[in-house]
Amino acid sequence: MGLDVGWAVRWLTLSAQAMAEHRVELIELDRPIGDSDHGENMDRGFQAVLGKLAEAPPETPGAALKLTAMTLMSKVGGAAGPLYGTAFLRAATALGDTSDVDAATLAAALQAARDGLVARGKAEPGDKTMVDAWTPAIEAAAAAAAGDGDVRKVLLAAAEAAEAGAVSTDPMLARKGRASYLGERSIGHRDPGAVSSALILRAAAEAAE
Amino acid sequence: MGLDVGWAVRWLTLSAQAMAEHRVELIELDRPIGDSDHGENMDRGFQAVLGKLAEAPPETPGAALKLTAMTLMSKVGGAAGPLYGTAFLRAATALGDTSDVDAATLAAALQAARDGLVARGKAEPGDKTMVDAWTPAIEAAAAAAAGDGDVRKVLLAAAEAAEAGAVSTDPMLARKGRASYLGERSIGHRDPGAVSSALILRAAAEAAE
Amino acid sequence: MKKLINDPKAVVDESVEGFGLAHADLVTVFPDPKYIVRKDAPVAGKVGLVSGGGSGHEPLHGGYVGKGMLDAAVPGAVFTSPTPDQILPATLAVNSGAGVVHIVKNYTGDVLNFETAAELAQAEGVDVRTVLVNDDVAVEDSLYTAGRRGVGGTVLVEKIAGAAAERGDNLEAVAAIGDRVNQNVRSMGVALTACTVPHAGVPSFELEENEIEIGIGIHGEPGRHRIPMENADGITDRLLDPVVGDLGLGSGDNVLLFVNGMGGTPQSELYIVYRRAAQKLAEKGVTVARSLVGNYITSLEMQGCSITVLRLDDELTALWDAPVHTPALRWGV
Amino acid sequence: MKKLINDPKAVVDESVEGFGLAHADLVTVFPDPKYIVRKDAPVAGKVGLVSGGGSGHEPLHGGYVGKGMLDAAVPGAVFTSPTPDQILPATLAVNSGAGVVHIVKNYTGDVLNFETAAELAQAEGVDVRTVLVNDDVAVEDSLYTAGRRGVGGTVLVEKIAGAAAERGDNLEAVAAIGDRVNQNVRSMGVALTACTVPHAGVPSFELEENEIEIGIGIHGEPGRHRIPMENADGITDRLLDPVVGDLGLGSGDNVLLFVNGMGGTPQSELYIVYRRAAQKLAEKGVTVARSLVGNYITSLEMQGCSITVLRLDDELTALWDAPVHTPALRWGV
Ligand SMILES: Nc1ncnc2c1ncn2[C@@H]1O[C@H](COP(=O)(O)OP(=O)(O)O)[C@@H](O)[C@H]1O
Ligand SMILES: Nc1ncnc2c1ncn2[C@@H]1O[C@H](COP(=O)(O)OP(=O)(O)O)[C@@H](O)[C@H]1O
Ligand SMILES: [Mg+2]
Ligand SMILES: [Mg+2]
Ligand SMILES: [Mg+2]
Ligand SMILES: [Mg+2]
Repeated sequence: MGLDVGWAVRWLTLSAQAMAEHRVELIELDRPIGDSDHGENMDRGFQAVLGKLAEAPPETPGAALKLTAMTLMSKVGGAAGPLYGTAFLRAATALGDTSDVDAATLAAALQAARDGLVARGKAEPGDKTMVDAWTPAIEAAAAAAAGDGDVRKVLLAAAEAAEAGAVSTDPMLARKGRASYLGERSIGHRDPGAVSSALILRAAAEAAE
Repeated sequence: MGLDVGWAVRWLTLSAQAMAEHRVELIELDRPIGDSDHGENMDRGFQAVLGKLAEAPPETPGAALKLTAMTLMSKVGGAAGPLYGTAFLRAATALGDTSDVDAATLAAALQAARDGLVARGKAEPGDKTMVDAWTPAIEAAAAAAAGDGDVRKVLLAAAEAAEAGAVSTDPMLARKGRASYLGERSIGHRDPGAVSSALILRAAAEAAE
Repeated sequence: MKKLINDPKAVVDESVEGFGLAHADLVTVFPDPKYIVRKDAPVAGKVGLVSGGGSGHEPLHGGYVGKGMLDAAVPGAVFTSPTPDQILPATLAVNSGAGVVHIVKNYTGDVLNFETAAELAQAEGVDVRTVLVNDDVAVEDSLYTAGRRGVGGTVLVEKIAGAAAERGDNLEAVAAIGDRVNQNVRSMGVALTACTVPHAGVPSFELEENEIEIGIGIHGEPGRHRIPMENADGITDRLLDPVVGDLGLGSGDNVLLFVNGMGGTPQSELYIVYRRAAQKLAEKGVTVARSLVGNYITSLEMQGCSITVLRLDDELTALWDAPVHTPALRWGV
Repeated sequence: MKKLINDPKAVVDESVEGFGLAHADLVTVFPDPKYIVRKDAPVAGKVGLVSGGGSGHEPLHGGYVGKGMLDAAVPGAVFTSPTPDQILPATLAVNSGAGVVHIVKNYTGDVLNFETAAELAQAEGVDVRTVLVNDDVAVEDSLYTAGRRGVGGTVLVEKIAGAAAERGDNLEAVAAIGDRVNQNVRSMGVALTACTVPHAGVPSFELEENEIEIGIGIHGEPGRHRIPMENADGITDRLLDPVVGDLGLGSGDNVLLFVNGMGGTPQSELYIVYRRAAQKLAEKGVTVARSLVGNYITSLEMQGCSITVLRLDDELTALWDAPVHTPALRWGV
């Protein structure tokens, strides 16, 4: 009924695929308001995650996310590395050693991930960062989890909200990260970290199909 | 009947005008087979000559050419500076302190200039240098001087031959100066020094009109 | 994009390897995780100095590893801060027991990665202090941004804190000197062209033939204002005035004037900028007591420059003059 | 053309003025006729060393004026050799009575202008010897050309002859050491982009996005072959092989390996080239005993590099290691 370690591995594998496929797009998004490396960083990080998953297959969803956290932390670099690292680590902690994740636990883990991001990067909603994808995502996830308890619906709701959240960064004026140096000139561009976040959450939903 | 110091000053003034007018053309000629400075060098040098002429007006044609030689030597730099410097110095020596230059003396002075060039730069006809303008020029001048002794005809013959000589450098393979580094690739370009030489000899003819 | 590289993914690996071969007398290069350590580290009793950041700013930071400056440098991918799994072993390798100072340029990525590494090092019993460099006056509203960036001042912090460590200052003192340099140094930069990150393959921003970008950082990120091209004196004034204003410099002050090339600008042009800056400072009664002109903190092949001014006192001057022996900065030895 | 300049005609004047301001402790700049002299010249009893050439190659030659290297440098207009009226007073200013060595790169203009200046100096009673530098293996048929050009080897001739003069060698000996370096040094260069002479305003040649020019000189002149872009290792091989072949290097030889940037290439790329060159030399059993990597003889903002190899013996090595204190090269002091 819930999500098992197979789902977690599929999620991470699909995330890696998404980063490879969208590598150039994420680089292009990072070009006008950043330093043209986000796609490269994320692709490098998730390729390393694939390697680690193959080397030592994890036994639980939590273990898979912890391994992902450590790998992203050590391979991504930049702002995104520690931020995603913290997010996955907090989610892993929230999952504990359960091998069957139900909707409520799932929503709590997503919430923990978002809270980790915020704790680490000190960004608020509206600052034009990945937080603007994660915040609506966890709200939608919590609402879905309160419904019929279908984990797939929770993940779908999170993915859709994250995608809308990424789009919502277009008109924002950046106040955190590299884009903030541009002031007004950051307006009209989509935040690359918000887009990679939406891709990761979409992969989570697809992995549960 | 002959040429006086007024002619010499007009010659140098018209040469300076020609270098200023053809500055960009000479730079452009020096670009594909040299280092894009010939027009700049010649213009700088002849502007300095104008200054010197105004400062201390020369009394004889020979003095005017000697002043020109010293100024070009100290202001032009590159290969052209010492070469033109030597040419004008030898011509000045050939003129001595005469204040009325007849056709034979004129042809001898041009010959001395060419010989100075060759002594200094060791180029032979066909090496794609200014020597390829001066050599036909002095031959034509000698032939004209042997005629009715009209200095204007001597200068006109020299100018026309120098212009044809400059054109004749087009198909040559350079063996001296910077263009020689290009080997076969120097073929098909006109030598900038041959062109500036033709401009100077044309100015000499115009000054006598 | 035409670059002297083999594979965009191998740029940092191969470049750092070549660096290690060329300077084997001064440094040891560890390839994976990648960091560069002073040959004789850890130096007994000496506070260790570690800095690092994205690659593409060479000679920063690897070029400053050696006697009198850094004990270790940690290069990330191009324009991407390094990761804790590099910073931690570098920190451990240079700790002689006297503790380690991290010199961190104020970018979100650098701050977060060094923060994590410092926590991990502390957990292993190493005392770590962090000196944050944020000297870029181009970032105005630091309350509403990630804060001022660390740019040209970083070189001066590394040199002077390095000299303090070399003379035997303790951990607190070295960090305090680093902070003091940071408080007294300001910078501002201009780009005439953008640069191309190897893995991106296209320039980081577009500039028209007659446009320049004022207030750029060092990561190929666009700056704050885009203005029509001006002459060197005009550009120099635009960079120097906010720096002087922010430092509150006036008659009687002694400074170090540092004109830095972004990587693709000829040295002759840097001296034209230096000339104007030195003249303007002299007009204000400010004495340029020390100077540095050249490519010391770059953005790949970007054309442009930055001006950095450090207010000097006797101690900072003496520490600046102290011997240094690194691949990119050397004197007195 | 976007450059940090005020007026194309004032580039050299203002740049050299800024240089003089930045390095007033080491050099004195004479503005008109223009030349740069070591602060303490003439040094009693020491042979004077003078070099010069067109501007645009900075730090060559002005950056090498100082203890242990040049006594004077004579900058011409951009890419235009200087004139005798500059070279002569520079020569007189550094003559202590022990005579003066002219270090001249083999270009028609440099040769002719230094020749004239040497004659004039001799006429004033100064003993002058000329060391001609012609290390560029890209020029093949030297019988049918102006001969091999002086390129990267010039820096090494200036350093090593400078050290010989500083230790007190007499005029013949200093010139002989200079000649010996020249005989044992070879170079070859590549351009990825052209450069723009300020007064010309357009690039000196055109290269397509996927073309490079092999065998360039240092005056923005086109090279010998134009080939499609290759990777760094391939380009390195094309430069190194003729150099090694021409020197006849083999197992047991000791060399100095010098990878030089043309002005617009990031240092990181130079180290990628260095890596390959060092590996290839090691494979041949050649020991790289000394190295130099950076922008030391440039063509304005040109992107590209040159590789120079000097066969070392014990004396040349010791002279290379001898203290030097100039704006652009400094060690041991
Ligand atoms: N303080 C922060 N809090 C949350 N997210 C941030 C913060 N700073 C930056 N980010 C995110 O990081 C992304 C940039 O990541 P990346 O390009 O990999 O790193 P860098 O900016 O160091 O080059 C931004 O698009 C933004 O979403
Ligand atoms: N050895 C030589 N003999 C005669 N003329 C020469 C010689 N070398 C070069 N030149 C002439 O000099 C011209 C180039 O002058 P210029 O561009 O001012 O000097 P540089 O080549 O030093 O840049 C050539 O076009 C050629 O006519
Ligand atoms: Mg980025
Ligand atoms: Mg020329
Ligand atoms: Mg980055
Ligand atoms: Mg020239």
